[in-house]
Amino acid sequence: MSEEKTHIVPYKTQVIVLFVLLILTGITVAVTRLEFGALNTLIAMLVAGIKATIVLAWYMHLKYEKRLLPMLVAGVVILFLLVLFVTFFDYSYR
Amino acid sequence: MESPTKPISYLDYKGEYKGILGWIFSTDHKRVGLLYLYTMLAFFSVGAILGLLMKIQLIAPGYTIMGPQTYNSLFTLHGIIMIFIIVVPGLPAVFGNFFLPIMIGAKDVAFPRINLLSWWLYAVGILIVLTSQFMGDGPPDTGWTFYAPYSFQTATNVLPAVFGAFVMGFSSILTGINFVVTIHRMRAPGMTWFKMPLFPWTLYGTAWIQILATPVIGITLLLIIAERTLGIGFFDPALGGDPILYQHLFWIYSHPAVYIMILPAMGVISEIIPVFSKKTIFGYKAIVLSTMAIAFVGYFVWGHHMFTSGMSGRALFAFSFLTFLVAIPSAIKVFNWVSTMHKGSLDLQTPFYWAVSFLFVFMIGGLTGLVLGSLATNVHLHDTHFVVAHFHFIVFGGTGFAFMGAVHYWFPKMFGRMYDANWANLGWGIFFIGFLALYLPMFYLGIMGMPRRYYDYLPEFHGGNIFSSLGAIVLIAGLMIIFINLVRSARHGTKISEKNPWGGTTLEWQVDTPPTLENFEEIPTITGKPYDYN
Amino acid sequence: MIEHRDDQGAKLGMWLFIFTELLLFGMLFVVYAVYRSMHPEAFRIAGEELDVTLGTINTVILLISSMTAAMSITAIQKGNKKLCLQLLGITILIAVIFLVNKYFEWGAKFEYGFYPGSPELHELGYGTILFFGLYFFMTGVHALHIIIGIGLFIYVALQVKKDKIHQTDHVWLENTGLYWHLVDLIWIFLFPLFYLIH
Amino acid sequence: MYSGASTFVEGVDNAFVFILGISFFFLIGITAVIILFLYRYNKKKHPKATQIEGNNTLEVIWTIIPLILVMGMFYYGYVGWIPMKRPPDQGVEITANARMWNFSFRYDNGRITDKLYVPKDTAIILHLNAVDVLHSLYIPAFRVKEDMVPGLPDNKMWFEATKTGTYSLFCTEYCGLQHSYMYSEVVVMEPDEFWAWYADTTALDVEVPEGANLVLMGRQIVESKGCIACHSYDGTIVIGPSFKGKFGETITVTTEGQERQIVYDAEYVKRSIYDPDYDITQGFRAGQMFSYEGEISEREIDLIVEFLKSLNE
Ligand code: HEA
Ligand code: HEA
Ligand code: HEC
Ligand code: CUA
Ligand SMILES: [Cu+2]
Repeated sequence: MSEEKTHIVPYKTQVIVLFVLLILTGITVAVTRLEFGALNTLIAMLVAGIKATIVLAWYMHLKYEKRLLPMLVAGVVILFLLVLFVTFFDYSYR
Repeated sequence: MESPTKPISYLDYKGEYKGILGWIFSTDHKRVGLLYLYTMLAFFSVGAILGLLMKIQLIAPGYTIMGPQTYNSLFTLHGIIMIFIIVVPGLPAVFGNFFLPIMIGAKDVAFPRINLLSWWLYAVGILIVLTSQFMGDGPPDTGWTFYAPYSFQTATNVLPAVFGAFVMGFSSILTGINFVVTIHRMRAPGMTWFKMPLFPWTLYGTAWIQILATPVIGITLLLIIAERTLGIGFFDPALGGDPILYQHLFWIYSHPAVYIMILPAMGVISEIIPVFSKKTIFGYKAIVLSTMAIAFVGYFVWGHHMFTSGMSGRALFAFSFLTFLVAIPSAIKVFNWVSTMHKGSLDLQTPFYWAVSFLFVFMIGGLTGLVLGSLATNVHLHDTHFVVAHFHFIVFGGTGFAFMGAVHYWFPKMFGRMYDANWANLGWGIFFIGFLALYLPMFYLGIMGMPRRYYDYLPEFHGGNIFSSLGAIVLIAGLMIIFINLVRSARHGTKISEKNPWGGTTLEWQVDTPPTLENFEEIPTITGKPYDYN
Repeated sequence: MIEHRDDQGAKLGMWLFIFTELLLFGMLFVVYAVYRSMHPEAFRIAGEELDVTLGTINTVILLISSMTAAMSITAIQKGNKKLCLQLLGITILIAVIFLVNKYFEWGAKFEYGFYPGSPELHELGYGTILFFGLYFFMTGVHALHIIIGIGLFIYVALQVKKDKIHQTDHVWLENTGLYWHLVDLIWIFLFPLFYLIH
Repeated sequence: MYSGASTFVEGVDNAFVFILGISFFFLIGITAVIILFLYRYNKKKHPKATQIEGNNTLEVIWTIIPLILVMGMFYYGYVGWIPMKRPPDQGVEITANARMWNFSFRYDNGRITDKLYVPKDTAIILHLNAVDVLHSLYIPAFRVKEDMVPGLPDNKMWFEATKTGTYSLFCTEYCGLQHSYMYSEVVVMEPDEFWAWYADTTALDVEVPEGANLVLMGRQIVESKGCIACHSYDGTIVIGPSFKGKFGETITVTTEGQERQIVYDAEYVKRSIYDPDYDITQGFRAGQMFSYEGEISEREIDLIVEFLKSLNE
């Protein structure tokens, strides 16, 4: 049943992805030195989110999969965020 | 691969191993299903006897047959067995394993070896839980909810119980993964999503909850273990922890888990009703959609177990609102089932008795769930016997009745023998009466204010408790008749080889009785809808 | 029993398993978020106790190992067994270095008396206790995953060597790779949440 | 129902009646329809089924109508509950303290009781405290219940009783061995009666009248404070060591990780009550007994000591 052709990711792409990831790591570390108040955490999480998306898309081949998997992954992330959100219905208003 | 001679049934098949080894090392989904069935029947008997002992204790105030420590560990073990060992794995592991591949036209599940591993993990988990009963410090006495901080202050053996539940969680996850992949990848050619029978559909919804909710209990139990062994302080108020956060985590799993219990039961009912009405199911799509809606919304109502826990008012508001929303899909299903019977040609056989009585007790259980979901009334009823009655009605009444229905419905196919219908019906009748007598008084006790997990109670609650305890004894009689009849019939019942004794339309009724090792000689191609009686 | 091969199915199964892992760690992040929202100051001060340099080094090498793991799949797909084995070797090596770093990091914390249940921690108040409790628990569970990952990679490398995993049959390698990237993903979030609080 | 014992009863019971009414309607209606079908469409009477695939209008109808009803239920529940969350500014403030396995109530003037005494028609604000594990304070007649969570700041509940009398008060959160005996009562009095009771500060600390039976007084304290939940008089071990025949003996305890011998004297008893985890008696665990500092006065401890001595015979 393995009729589906798997996509081969070239080495070059993988090196480029690593570079992007390293640069993003540099950015988060650098940003901590600056003062943005509450924004700092937001930026850190945003950068981490971008990094995670990159890993998911290239290293984990989501970019090359059929639509089902990316949708499932998105669904799980949304589910998690909703749980977090609902939990804070309690903690934000105690 | 096909042998020229007539293929042999899965029961007679001789593999690498003989005797019992041929079962506990078999990766055949049908044998794994039966392994689960036998394990469960054994532990259901244990759990049920514990329930009976509790009821005898409660027949009069004060010391009757046991002291408070025994009582507390009894309801803990009763809860753990019934929830983690019986109803959560219950229908998916037994009938899902046995019939899911057949119903979608596959030869096995996607990962047969992982399937066997699931059973092994399950068995090991049970053993670990059982060790907690016999080790030095005495059986755990926390209730099946393991609420912090009591669960790490008590001196009893909480660790093995928690760890056993953790291991069983893994088993549940693996079953879930197996089923999702099986349904995605192995449906017979032509079986599009909306041509799939309803039992596989509910298993699909259930499997997703198993995958997405069970890790939550996994990590929660790990945190309890870390808390007890290392004293980290996650939930210990003396170290700054928040006990309410534990309750959040626990119920983030355990509420979806109640839908793990009920969804497959609804699937079974959706199979039985059309077959015995000789009529196509009413509103197939509505039932499918409501299944998925329950699975999704059910994830966000966990807070209704915590209305008096000290949560913020706004959270209470949100959780109560969502709780009411999640009741709607259940209502839709009930209406569709009843409509299926309309203008049918009803064949009153044992499985149908169970299905109809399921409808009745499920309605009572569900509607009292609404009473509990409402803020004002929940404050009064929380942690009283009203809650105990609610969940016995819906867990035992709902899932349990569906389980009984499923056993009788699929019995001829699984064993190639027929049970004695008269005894089965008699058992059902006594069971049903005992059930109502046992649990209806608990609603009254709860409204009067009798708290749950009470070893002893005030004299004013005596009347209801006598009634309820006598009900338990009637129930036991019914259950014994049912069990004995089934066990006897599985070994000596009349042999049948007819493929389709009930006139069902789904694929399991097109294969041999009992099914052959590979289920299908040739994978069928599906053209029509399920439940097509034209 | 019935031999049947379905690579897509196996991969789907692995992804489902990854979902369970995501939610498992996800709940720890919920616990983290709740306690941090309760004790923001204590978390910030406690976060400064952690060694950013060590953390950064670990982040960088883990990212590199993710790349080598991904490359090993390309190598096997191209039929380059030797390169594949070398890349797997590097991945395992990096994973071990990661653990060694962790060991020193934890060791240093223990020396300062920062470990669960220590009297020093108790003096510093609730926020600090919770921060270090979470730090040890979360990085500990993560390290456990690294150890499992190492085991998986060793197994896979042996299979490659024996030609059990080859150009046309490499789901095992791919799934191990997926697992490894998951471990990386989690670290991507752990790193800013513990080392870079501001 | 509608007992009228507190101001909440009406709102809660309205929600009850509304939800139960609709539930009975559906339960009876649907059951009747099922029984009718079982009879009418029985195989014998109706041998050939008529196939019906479904009906979208019906599906919509039976989604919308229950939705509306359910929102009605939600509304009644919400309206009945909202006053519980809004304690008034003015009222009698009482601190309720829970521990394994008894309640104690402290009034503003320092009076401590094991039953809850409240005036009628006055808002009572209870500040909830738990020493060890979760407990929950439940007064069925008033329709109120709230968990008592250790360490949860600003945890409170309130009610206003509208009838004099004595009502049950339960602990409804499972808290271990004697959970079902964690029971007390609420005594609702006419306001003037209550204030007279309240002003009676002679009960603040124990008075030891001339010639009183010290042993008996000590025994009463031990019993009213709930010590017997864990300590027996007869040598059986419940949760803590028995009191029998200990006083004056030399016992082995663990203090800050060090084992040592110590004499069981008045000083030791006092320390065991105020700081129980300091000396851990051999064979027992720390963290079971919690300090009674502020709940048991030194004078009371003297009486307890007298009682313990008497157990040596
Ligand atoms: C199989 C398991 C199962 C299922 C399916 C349910 C279903 C529901 N449950 Fe239940 N519940 C439990 C198992 C289950 N429960 C358990 C085990 C506990 C106790 C745990 C513990 O503390 O130990 C519990 C506790 C529990 C509580 C907490 C009580 C407390 O401790 O204070 C609440 C509160 O909201 C609740 C609500 C509901 C609701 C609203 C539904 C709904 O999904 C019900 C929907 C069904 C119907 C509504 C009936 C059918 C419809 C009709 C007849 C048509 C007419 C309908 C309308 C007009 C709407 N449940
Ligand atoms: C599937 C779920 C399930 C089932 C089926 C049952 C079945 C029963 N339960 Fe259970 N119960 C729970 C799940 C379940 N329970 C849970 C989750 C709790 C909460 C625990 C907690 O608070 O932590 C609970 C709590 C609970 C309490 C509340 C304790 C308290 O709060 O004080 C009580 C009290 O009466 C009780 C009684 C019973 C009884 C009498 C039965 C009976 O109906 C059982 C019927 C069976 C028999 C009477 C025995 C007959 C069988 C045999 C003799 C075997 C013969 C075998 C062969 C021939 C093979 N249960
Ligand atoms: C929840 C259970 C519990 C309650 C309630 C309790 N105790 Fe204890 N007590 C213990 C335990 C357990 C120990 C032994 C561990 C230790 O030394 O701290 C103990 C130890 C003691 C000791 C030392 C006894 C010895 O033999 O060394 C004394 C004295 C004592 N308690 C008095 C009291 C008094 C007085 C009360 C009531 C006001 C009380 N306790 C209530 C559990 C309890
Ligand atoms: Cu205190 Cu139950
Ligand atoms: Cu629930």
